[in-house]
Amino acid sequence: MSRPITSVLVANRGEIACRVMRTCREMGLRTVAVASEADVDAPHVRMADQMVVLGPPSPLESYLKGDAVIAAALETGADAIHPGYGFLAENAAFARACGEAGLIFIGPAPETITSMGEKTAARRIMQQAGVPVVPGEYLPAPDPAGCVDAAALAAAAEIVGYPMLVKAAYGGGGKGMRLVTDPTDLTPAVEAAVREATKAFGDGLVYLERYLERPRHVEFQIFGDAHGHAVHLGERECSIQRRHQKIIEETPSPALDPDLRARMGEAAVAAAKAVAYMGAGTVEFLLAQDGSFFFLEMNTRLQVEHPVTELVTGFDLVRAQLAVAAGEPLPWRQEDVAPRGHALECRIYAEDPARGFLPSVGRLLVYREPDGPGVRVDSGVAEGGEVTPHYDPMLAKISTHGATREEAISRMRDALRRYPVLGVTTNIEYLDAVLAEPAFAAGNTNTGFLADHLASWTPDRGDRDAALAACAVAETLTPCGHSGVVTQGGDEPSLSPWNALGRFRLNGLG
Amino acid sequence: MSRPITSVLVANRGEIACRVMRTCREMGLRTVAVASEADVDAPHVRMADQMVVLGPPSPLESYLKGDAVIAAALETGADAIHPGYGFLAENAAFARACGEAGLIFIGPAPETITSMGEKTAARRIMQQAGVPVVPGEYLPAPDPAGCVDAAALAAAAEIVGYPMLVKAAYGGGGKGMRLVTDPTDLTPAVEAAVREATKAFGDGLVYLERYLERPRHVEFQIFGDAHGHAVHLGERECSIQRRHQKIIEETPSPALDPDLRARMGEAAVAAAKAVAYMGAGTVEFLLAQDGSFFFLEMNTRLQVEHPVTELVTGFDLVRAQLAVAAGEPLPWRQEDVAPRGHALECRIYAEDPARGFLPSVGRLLVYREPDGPGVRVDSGVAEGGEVTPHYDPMLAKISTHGATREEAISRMRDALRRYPVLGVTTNIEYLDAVLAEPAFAAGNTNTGFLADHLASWTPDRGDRDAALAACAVAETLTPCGHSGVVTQGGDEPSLSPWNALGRFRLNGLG
Amino acid sequence: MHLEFLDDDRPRPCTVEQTGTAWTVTLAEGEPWTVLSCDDGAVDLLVDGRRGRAWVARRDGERLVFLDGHVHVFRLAGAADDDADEVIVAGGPLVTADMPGKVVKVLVSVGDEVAIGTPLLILEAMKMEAEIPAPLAGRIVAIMVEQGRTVGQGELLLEIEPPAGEPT
Amino acid sequence: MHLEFLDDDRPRPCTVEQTGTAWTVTLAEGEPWTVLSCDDGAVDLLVDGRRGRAWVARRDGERLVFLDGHVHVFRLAGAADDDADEVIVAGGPLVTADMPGKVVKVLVSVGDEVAIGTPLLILEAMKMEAEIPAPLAGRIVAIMVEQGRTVGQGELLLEIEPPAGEPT
Repeated sequence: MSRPITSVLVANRGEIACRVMRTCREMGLRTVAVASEADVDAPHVRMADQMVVLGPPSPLESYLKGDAVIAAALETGADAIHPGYGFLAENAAFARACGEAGLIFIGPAPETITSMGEKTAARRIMQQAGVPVVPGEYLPAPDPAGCVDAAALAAAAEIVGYPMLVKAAYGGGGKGMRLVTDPTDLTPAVEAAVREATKAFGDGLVYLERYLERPRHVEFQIFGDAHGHAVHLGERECSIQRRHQKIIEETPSPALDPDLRARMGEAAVAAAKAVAYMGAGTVEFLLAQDGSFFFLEMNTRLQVEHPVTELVTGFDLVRAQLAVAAGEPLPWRQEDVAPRGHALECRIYAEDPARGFLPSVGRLLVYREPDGPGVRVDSGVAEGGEVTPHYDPMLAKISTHGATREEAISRMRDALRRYPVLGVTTNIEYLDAVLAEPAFAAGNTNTGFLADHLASWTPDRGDRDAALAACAVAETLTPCGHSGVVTQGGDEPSLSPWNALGRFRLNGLG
Repeated sequence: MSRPITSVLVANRGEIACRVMRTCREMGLRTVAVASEADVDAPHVRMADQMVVLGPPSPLESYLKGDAVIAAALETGADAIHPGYGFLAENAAFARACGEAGLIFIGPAPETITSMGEKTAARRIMQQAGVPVVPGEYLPAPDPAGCVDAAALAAAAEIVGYPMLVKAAYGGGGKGMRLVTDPTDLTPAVEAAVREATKAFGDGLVYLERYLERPRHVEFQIFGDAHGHAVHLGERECSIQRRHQKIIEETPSPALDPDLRARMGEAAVAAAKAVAYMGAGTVEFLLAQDGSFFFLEMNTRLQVEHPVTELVTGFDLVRAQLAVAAGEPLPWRQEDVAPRGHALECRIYAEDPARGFLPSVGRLLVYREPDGPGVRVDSGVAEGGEVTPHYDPMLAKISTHGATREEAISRMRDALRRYPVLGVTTNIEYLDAVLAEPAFAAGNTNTGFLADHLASWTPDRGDRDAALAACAVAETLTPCGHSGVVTQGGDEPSLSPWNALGRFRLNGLG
Repeated sequence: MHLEFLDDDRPRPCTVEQTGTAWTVTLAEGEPWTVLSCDDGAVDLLVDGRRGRAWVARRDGERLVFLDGHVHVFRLAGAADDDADEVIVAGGPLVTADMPGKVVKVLVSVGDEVAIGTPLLILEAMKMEAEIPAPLAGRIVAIMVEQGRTVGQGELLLEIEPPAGEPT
Repeated sequence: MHLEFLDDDRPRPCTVEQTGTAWTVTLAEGEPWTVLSCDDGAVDLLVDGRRGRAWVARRDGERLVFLDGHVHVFRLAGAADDDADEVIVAGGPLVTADMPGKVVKVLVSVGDEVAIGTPLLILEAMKMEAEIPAPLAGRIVAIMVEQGRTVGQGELLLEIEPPAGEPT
């Protein structure tokens, strides 16, 4: 059943393509990059042994062209395709086509992708497997007077629990929606909702759904193999989101105690087993303030935020993905998983948090990554590179690891201040502002955090006079229009590509 | 008893000074560097908030001048002095002088440094504390005929055990030394040794010492505080040594099972408690092939190879040193120490392994550090910097961490191949050759490893034609004598310090 | 050496003097600054007695500085900007597209009064939707785009008329 | 473009041809090499169908290359070396100090026959002792230093006479 992999095509770009290729290189595997015409000189291409151009910059004409990717793999003799995340990663048809072409798709079975991709199907499977889902019940159709059978309503309300939302079945945009926190308000709320729904959508059918106020987003990393084993590698809390986009993730979650972690972990493993999950996946939960948790969705791929799990478990998830895809058994049993310390990830976006997170494009005039013990940067850009509007504006992810949460945070704040990016606007200062919030330090994070604490954030003016002083000295060294070059020593011209920093000679011996 | 530290003078240079300052910076502490006149522009100076020049390049006139260092600390308002390793780190008089000047010396009490610095005193203290030391017994003085009392000899031999060395008490250079593996050879060997010793040194006194053949060098990281607590943070195996200089270290040791680790760890903690040890220290043992272990010495400072312990424990040892020095209790109890995965460190030396490890000096024409998940580089040099003969030729330490030993090794080998250093000769290729040895992969390491396996090592010629091809293309871009500059894009001049990579403008909004 | 920068529109004269291997920068007000070194894009200087590292870049007449997590933009007074005629002053009454994208929804109508920050329209670019907030308070006097329209970088989207007497 | 390097003393002619954004390098023997890119000290090229990254530096007439963990040294044929008169050819009969240091011990005497690699003396430099091995086989004809002597970089230490008829 085992089928060795010697060559991997990475069907992605940016940091995740670089990340996957690093592990391939350590394992001695040959790597093939694919690229759009905008990316022929991108870092992920320069890391690969071989490169195939897929087409024009638009993802639809390049990274999303599954047939071109498969043709590239066949042409270059790759055994396996790693899809990264996004693009083709959760495309069941592509996964199936890989198998039909004799290629190993590094991910779960196409059926798993399909079933987990449909929210209703996923919810049903999870319910059957005993994994809690957000309680929701359809009410019977209202009578012509707009009244709902009282006994049925009471029974449904009992199942769903308070607080709850009354929602129009065919609605949207908040029309026909009512929040009910007190049982006495239920019947009038349902009747009002039925009226509004009937008027707005021509159908008065409504349903009840448990309302979670400012829940936490807590997900579990799962891993399965072709031999029926499945484990979880602990949780990640991803509550810090702007417009449903995670920007800071951490593990462990400040909200979980060992008992809750064990229960959620068991549910995650049950979810994995329910679909005979193979490879790396993530089970996302909403965690309510009362400690109840509910299945949200399952991501059938490696997650952006996997580095925090790698930092605390010490495992290389890409290495394990490759092993499992080659038919090997999982390298760990559940008891081998012993997360240690605290890890934090910040996503560096080319965007302007002061202007509605509007993406920013341009040339990276300065781009230097911080380093040091406990600091990891996963990036897919380089100084001098162009940030274009074609792709996701995430430039890099920076992760820090420390013995305690406090240590990981102080390490991250120090690293963000040593992360100069000039040429595009980034969210670096904003990320630091989030970390500086007392509520963040206290671990009081939920999906409403940014709205509650940073809605009115504007960039700090910082020490503007100091910046001006630095600027002035730089100006005197390279006055406008003069292309003089000042190099490290300050006294010699730089001779790239030769790096001849001066005349210097060692005596030969003998 | 607690006394907060807000400002730290680091009485060292190179990678360890940079390492200490990183943690200080994360903790928000002000840092003061000291430098010789050769180092005023060195990386450790550029990392510090303030700098004091101590004197000429010679260490005796700069980094070893304790009074100048203390004066610098007082002048700059530092509360504490971190000595790093080497230089003043194990100088009891300096530690005492710091205390007398009202400064916190980040290290153990001066008395501890003194007693552990004298091998005989250290051995006696350890024996009293029940820590095994290499068995050794003096014999009674021989009679005028050169004979030693047979009963006394038998009793001493019983204590020491075979194989043993017969050594002249006042000898040296191997004169009067005999290796005895069989009891029947003992009496003739002692008599021969007495004769030789009498002739060479004028005194026939000899002693017996257990002979350890190709032992492993296994050390334990210990940590103590001012409140009487002491823990160990697991072991490091440092058997790969050239001329008693460690070049590769790892943890865990392939030779230790949980039982042996527990027994050695207990002995290390007993050693720490015997001297009321405060701060970070290391207890070095020799581990014989039969599993018996013996106290070798105690290093009363942070060790060069501390990163591997940090990688597997997830602790920041410098942070803990600062906490303990400020009077706080140890941040961990023994049960909090749960090392995980495998870590390896290679020391990058400016030296030529093919020519007797002769140190190499020169300008670092190319110096780029590898990075990536599980890779950590601690360095104190930068491209363009000069490696001078004044100081230790260690340029950097590279450490890798993996779930298994095999993973850490493959990660290290990949990283070494991505670690270009040109301008001085380094041991990078040699280190890779050590890691490539099947005996290393099998964990069969001992202090004779390099002599056994790499005595006849010469640099591989590698792919010389490929290197020449690369060289030729570079030459066409910058013909000899022409100082044209080719930059990242290959088409625009680099305008340092401005990093203006080209004309590019974002539209202003509104 | 004497230089003049613009901080927004405020003139900021600077005097730079080299003193040995360091520099002293005197601004119009405050203590002089000590700059310790300057190479490869990095400028080290003393800030409150501690060493800070600034990174600098140049983009036409603009000077960009990263210092301690903050980004600062200055202009060199009198510097030629090759695209100067296209530059639209920030805070002005014309709202342009920062980047190519598609108009997902126009949220205001001509005649609406908007406050600073009022969402004007939703633009989809780089796989994400972004709300374009009003850069100044005023009345919408013109909308140049409609839902579904693809716009190029720099394309005019809207015009806002500031209240009378208010500087733009 | 045609270039000639010296690999030890062997002439290595190369032809470099730019083909689009890449280069083709033809050596005297073997298949031509494809070089993919070249910037900031890094040269990417195909080695056995895989991408390799070489790093290059120039030191007078020497060309240094780091490739896959190995360091290669070539010389550009005919390149001027400003210190050429001081250069002592490796493997020659004069043993000089690579670096300043102190002579800890002289291990040979005049008249001794030595093999390649025979330790000649122990030099202490940079806090470490280093044995200086014989760079060629032969007879010691002169020793210029004694124990305890501090020597400067490039200072003559010993002279070895190779066996008659043997090239130096």
